[in-house]
Amino acid sequence: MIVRDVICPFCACLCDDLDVHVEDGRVTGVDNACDLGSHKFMTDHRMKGPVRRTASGWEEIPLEEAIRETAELLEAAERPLLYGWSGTCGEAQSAGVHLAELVGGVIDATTSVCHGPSILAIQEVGHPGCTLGQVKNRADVVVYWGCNPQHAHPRHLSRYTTYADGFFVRNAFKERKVIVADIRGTDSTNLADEFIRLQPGGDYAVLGALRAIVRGKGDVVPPEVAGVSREQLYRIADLCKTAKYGAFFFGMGLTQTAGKYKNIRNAIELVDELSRHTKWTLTPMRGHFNVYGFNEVCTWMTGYPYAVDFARGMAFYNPGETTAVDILARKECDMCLVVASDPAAHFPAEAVEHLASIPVVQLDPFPNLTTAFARIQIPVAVSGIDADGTAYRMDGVPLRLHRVLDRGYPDDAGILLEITRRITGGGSR
Amino acid sequence: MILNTGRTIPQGNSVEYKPSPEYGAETSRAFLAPLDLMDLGIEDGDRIRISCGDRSVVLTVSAGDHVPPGTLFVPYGAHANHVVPAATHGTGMPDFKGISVDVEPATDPVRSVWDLMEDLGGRRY
Amino acid sequence: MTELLVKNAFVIDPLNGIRGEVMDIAVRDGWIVESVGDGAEVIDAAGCLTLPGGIDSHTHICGTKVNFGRYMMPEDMRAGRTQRRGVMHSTSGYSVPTTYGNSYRYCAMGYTSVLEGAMAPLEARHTHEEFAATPLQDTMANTLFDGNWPVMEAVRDGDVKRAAAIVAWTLAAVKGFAIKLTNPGGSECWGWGKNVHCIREMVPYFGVSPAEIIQTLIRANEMLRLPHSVHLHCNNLGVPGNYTCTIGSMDLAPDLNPDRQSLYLTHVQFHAYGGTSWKDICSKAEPVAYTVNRKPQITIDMGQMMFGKTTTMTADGPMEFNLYRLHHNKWSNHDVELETTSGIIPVYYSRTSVVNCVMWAIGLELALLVKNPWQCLLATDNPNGGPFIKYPEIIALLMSRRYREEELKTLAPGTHSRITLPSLDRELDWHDIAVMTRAGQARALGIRSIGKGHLAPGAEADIAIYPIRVDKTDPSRQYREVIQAFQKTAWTVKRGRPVARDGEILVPGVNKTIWARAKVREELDMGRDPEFARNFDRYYTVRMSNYPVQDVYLQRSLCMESEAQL
Amino acid sequence: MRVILTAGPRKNPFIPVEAETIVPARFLQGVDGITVAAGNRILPLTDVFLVEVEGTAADPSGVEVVLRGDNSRLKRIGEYMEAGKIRVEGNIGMHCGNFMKGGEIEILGGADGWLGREMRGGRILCHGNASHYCGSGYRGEKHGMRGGYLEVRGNAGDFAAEYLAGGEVVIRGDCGDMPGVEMKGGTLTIHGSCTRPCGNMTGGTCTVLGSARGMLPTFRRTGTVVHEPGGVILTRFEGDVANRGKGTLLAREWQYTL
Repeated sequence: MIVRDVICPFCACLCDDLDVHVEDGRVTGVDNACDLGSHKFMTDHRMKGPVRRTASGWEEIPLEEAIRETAELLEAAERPLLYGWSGTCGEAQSAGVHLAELVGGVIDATTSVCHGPSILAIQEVGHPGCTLGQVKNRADVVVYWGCNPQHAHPRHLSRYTTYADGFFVRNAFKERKVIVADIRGTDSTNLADEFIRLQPGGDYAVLGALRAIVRGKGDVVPPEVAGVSREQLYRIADLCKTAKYGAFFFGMGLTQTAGKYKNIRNAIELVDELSRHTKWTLTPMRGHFNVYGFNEVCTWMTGYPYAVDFARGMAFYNPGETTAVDILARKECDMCLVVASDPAAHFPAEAVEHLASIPVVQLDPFPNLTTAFARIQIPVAVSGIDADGTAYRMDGVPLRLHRVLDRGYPDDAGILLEITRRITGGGSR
Repeated sequence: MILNTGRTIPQGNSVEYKPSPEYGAETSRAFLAPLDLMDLGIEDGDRIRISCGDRSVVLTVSAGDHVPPGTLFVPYGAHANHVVPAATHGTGMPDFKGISVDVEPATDPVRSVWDLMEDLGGRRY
Repeated sequence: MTELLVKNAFVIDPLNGIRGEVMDIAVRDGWIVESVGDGAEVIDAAGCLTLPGGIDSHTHICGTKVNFGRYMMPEDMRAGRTQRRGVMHSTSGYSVPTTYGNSYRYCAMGYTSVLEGAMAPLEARHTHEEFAATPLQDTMANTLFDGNWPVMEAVRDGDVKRAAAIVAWTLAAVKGFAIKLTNPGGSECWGWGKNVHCIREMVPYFGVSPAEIIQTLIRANEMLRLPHSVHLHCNNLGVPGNYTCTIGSMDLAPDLNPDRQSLYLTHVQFHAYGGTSWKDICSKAEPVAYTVNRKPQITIDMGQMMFGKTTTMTADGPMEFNLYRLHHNKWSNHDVELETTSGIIPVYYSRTSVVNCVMWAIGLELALLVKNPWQCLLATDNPNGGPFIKYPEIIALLMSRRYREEELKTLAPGTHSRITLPSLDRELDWHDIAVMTRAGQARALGIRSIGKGHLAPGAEADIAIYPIRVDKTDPSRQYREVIQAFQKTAWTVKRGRPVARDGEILVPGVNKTIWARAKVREELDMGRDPEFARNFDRYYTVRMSNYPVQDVYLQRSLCMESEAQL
Repeated sequence: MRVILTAGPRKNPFIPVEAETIVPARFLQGVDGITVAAGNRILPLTDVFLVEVEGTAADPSGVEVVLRGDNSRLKRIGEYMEAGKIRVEGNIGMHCGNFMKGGEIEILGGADGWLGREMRGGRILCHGNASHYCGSGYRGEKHGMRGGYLEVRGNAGDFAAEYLAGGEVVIRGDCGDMPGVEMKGGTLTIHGSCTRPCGNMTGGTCTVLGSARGMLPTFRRTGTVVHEPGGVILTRFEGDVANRGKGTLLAREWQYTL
């Protein structure tokens, strides 16, 4: 059987043109997907059923028991942390936010170690954005700043930019100029018409200099800014100002370097400044397929996109204080529920260490490095493969993930609702 | 030297199954400029120890023409995170890029991801 | 079977000609009936003002741009924070509250149905997800067609049937309720950072004018026999001198429908400006209202502006950019491929600003100058003119000349010569208010037939009981009491169930979404049209098969079907 | 009136305690009914502190609150404080003196993040180091600290005086990255060194008496001024020109490289 127009649950490009071959309850082939997407569909290392850590190893336990114990741990905790969420669908995220509210916990998503700084910047100056089709159909100048789409979003160029012909751009490869800014050469910088090679940590200064030049105040700019010559900066500014439509994409190169959100703020204000001359838009290159979905769900439910602390029964938000890495590194939380992510692999060791001293429950289809710290792991269906649900693309377009097969696993949302029912005393009684 | 981490295709391919040898191999690579390899007196395929504060980790070296001298690039994962400091400067985001680290040649073996997790108090599955 | 009896209610029910009578209202299983048995639950309304549940025919509470307003403004969330208690979730936010915040506050004010003013079809799923988290109101979504490429191509080709067919396919696909045109043609121009400045100006490449888009879609709308009319946000919003454009747009509307208007113009306050710049801006409510008075085919809503902090958010992207250049505060913009655009900026409307004072006066002038309250409905274009929690104050301003005079004294010097409000003596009565806040909306939206906006047997039992005695209150003098009463119902009844008591929410609630499907002949079904499908898959970035909103997103779904006459 | 609060041992000392109730005025009505939040639990003040009250006071200005023991996880003390004094004999947790309008807070040790956030008036003196965002604003707000005096005798972390709009911030030691970023008014004086000061500033004056590394390329050099006392010569900059800024940045030493 071939399932058509399947949506890829790997990165936030959410390519929705995959053809997935399914035979005997297994995926046997995927057409149109990139390497990353194909691997996800083909991976077959699921955990079989819920497990609990014992004194000497691991034991299998019934789902019922895993859920009950999780509910008890959450209820007993004085500062539970509910973390992850970007690898599951909106329905589960919604259940997660309600659960966090119910138990007076902190809920945070992988956003905080991904585009959290972008959100902080947007909260200062806003976000001139668009859906990706605007870029495909109109853009004649594209900037990739501090990101390497060839590796992190492999089909971004063919679906939306360099190789994507659009309504007003009939031969994209010829008509579209690409500017790439990075501290090192990558497979993406190789494609650039202009490669801005900057010194590590120089983004803020270079973006500021570009703003000044676009404003006609370039005379203050010194001959070289963070390794970039003033001549090149003028050339770039000119290219951007004379574009018919410019699109600015950026990634971890801005969010994870010193200054964090201030780098992005400068990028946004550069785009604002350019908008006085011609049309420009800006899009964060979101990583996980539904990390933006968490931000959307959490925002309409709590008013804030991530890092929400319900300890006082209402929502409080302050990244740097209510974010997962900070809470773990300060050893604040006394229980952690991890859903659809792998903090043990992706957090600094000092934060991971605290997971070893508190009860951790993980909902994830696969054994991963956080499994090493889990008291209980409940394997679940993979959103977009054997569970359906909503996901938001990096530009905010919501799509409904397909369920291409049924392998008998419960989905995240179902488990979370069951945990909630246990705590409120509904459900099984 | 300055440590930068980031995503790569092989890291992404194996990200859903991190216990795999492919994942461990990819995330324990360090890409350095050939010039820096000469300075350190090591070759492609040798090992280095990178340290930051009191944490360190051993990585396998790959020569990378694109890597600026004075920096090293390590695919995002457990190995790099073994030395990345947890401080977020009040932003929620640790410095995954632009971290000052000490680099020295090493002969110790590269540890598996499970070894690293057990170092931090976890248990292999 | 559940039964409820609301006793001793002082009922105003304009759609049924009831102008104030003490009576009992019987409810069975969510519907109003002639009578119920002795076992029915009883609410004693004790002679209090009892109205059909409030209906907001133009508000922004759900969807991409509303949520982006929340997302970009953690500072707005610092107000209006409430703890989780009972069945109520915690809430946050003042001008763009969380979905629960909106729902609880509307419910406390007796509102039971709301129409989201702007939904981009491509992002419709998002609006429906938020509807599902807005538990205590029935919801409808205006669907944006202002910059829709296939529609503009059909308009250019003079093919009104094809335009209608595209609308029909899209509404059914995204479970939208009505045609919304926001700055028609301007959104496509904004794709290049430009705008249209007159209804006759041509949209580049597509070669159509706003006037042609409006006219074609008015006809298409009536051919599809949709419940609501075309819902228009005119070009040139907020531009001094724009009233001529507004009147010009009104003049485009033929009278095609005996049951309701043929063109609904929203937030007309923002479109009734005279002058040539911010320096000499003045009210042109008079000529605009005069045009409405002689055109029964037009209905407008006020778009009242109220002083204080709020957030402007609209599908009018270029207008928001102009505001940004004025205020230099934060600015968000979101262009949606092939369809529309939107923008958001926070604002503060100040009594020290002559411009803001003129804006405040214009909304009230419109409501007082339009003779027939059925043609001018009460709304702030929430949150653009101010958050909807200000409605009680607007009601009081319309009912009390004395209150208006008090307020006029506080305005910036130089305001009075630019407005006519001080000379208007009219004071609206309770019946007028009932029309402007529910009955008129039900008629304008075309939802009377599904039991909205009235209280006769057969109506859905959405009832608002306000703690005020009409016989003992002189609104002209006791406007403070009027404000208080409309802020918090004694009881709000939704679908036959008491859902709020003195502002406290009693049940979790489940919303119902009302949408429209016009059935068209097979050869006009765009789902089978090869050219439509080819262009769709070529220019959109989602596959046509992944575009429609699945049924699962509507917890309760009410589809209003019509037989199109194409 | 002196109220001495001595933090007792806690089962889990890492769980933060929110104590916006600890303001001098509150103690005029006695200690009964005062609660704090430890994680998601509400506790009587007396469960967390040994409380001793000495003397009486007629109004808040006569109240001194003394905090002893480990208060490094105690947040929000002195929030909205208008009068009186708080003396912390050790370290204090985050958000000390939020929205403070008057009175005085003295911290003998160090302060965690957001010290004096959105301060309006009064005085804060921190003898040790202050962490990030000292004298700053809140996410999304256009104005940070608007008035009052905030002095740190030690070092301050990153983003000190972010969005400073009024009042005076003095850091006797060094600052981290980006002090005075988005600053629009008030004065910020850094006796030590810092990196990347005053990005995007639109107003106010920042003086760096040590060295400013990573000086931003968008400031216009407009001469020198002599700083008193001491007669130190400072380079004067205006900016940030990237943002139509009209702020003043004075630095003794500066360099574009980090």
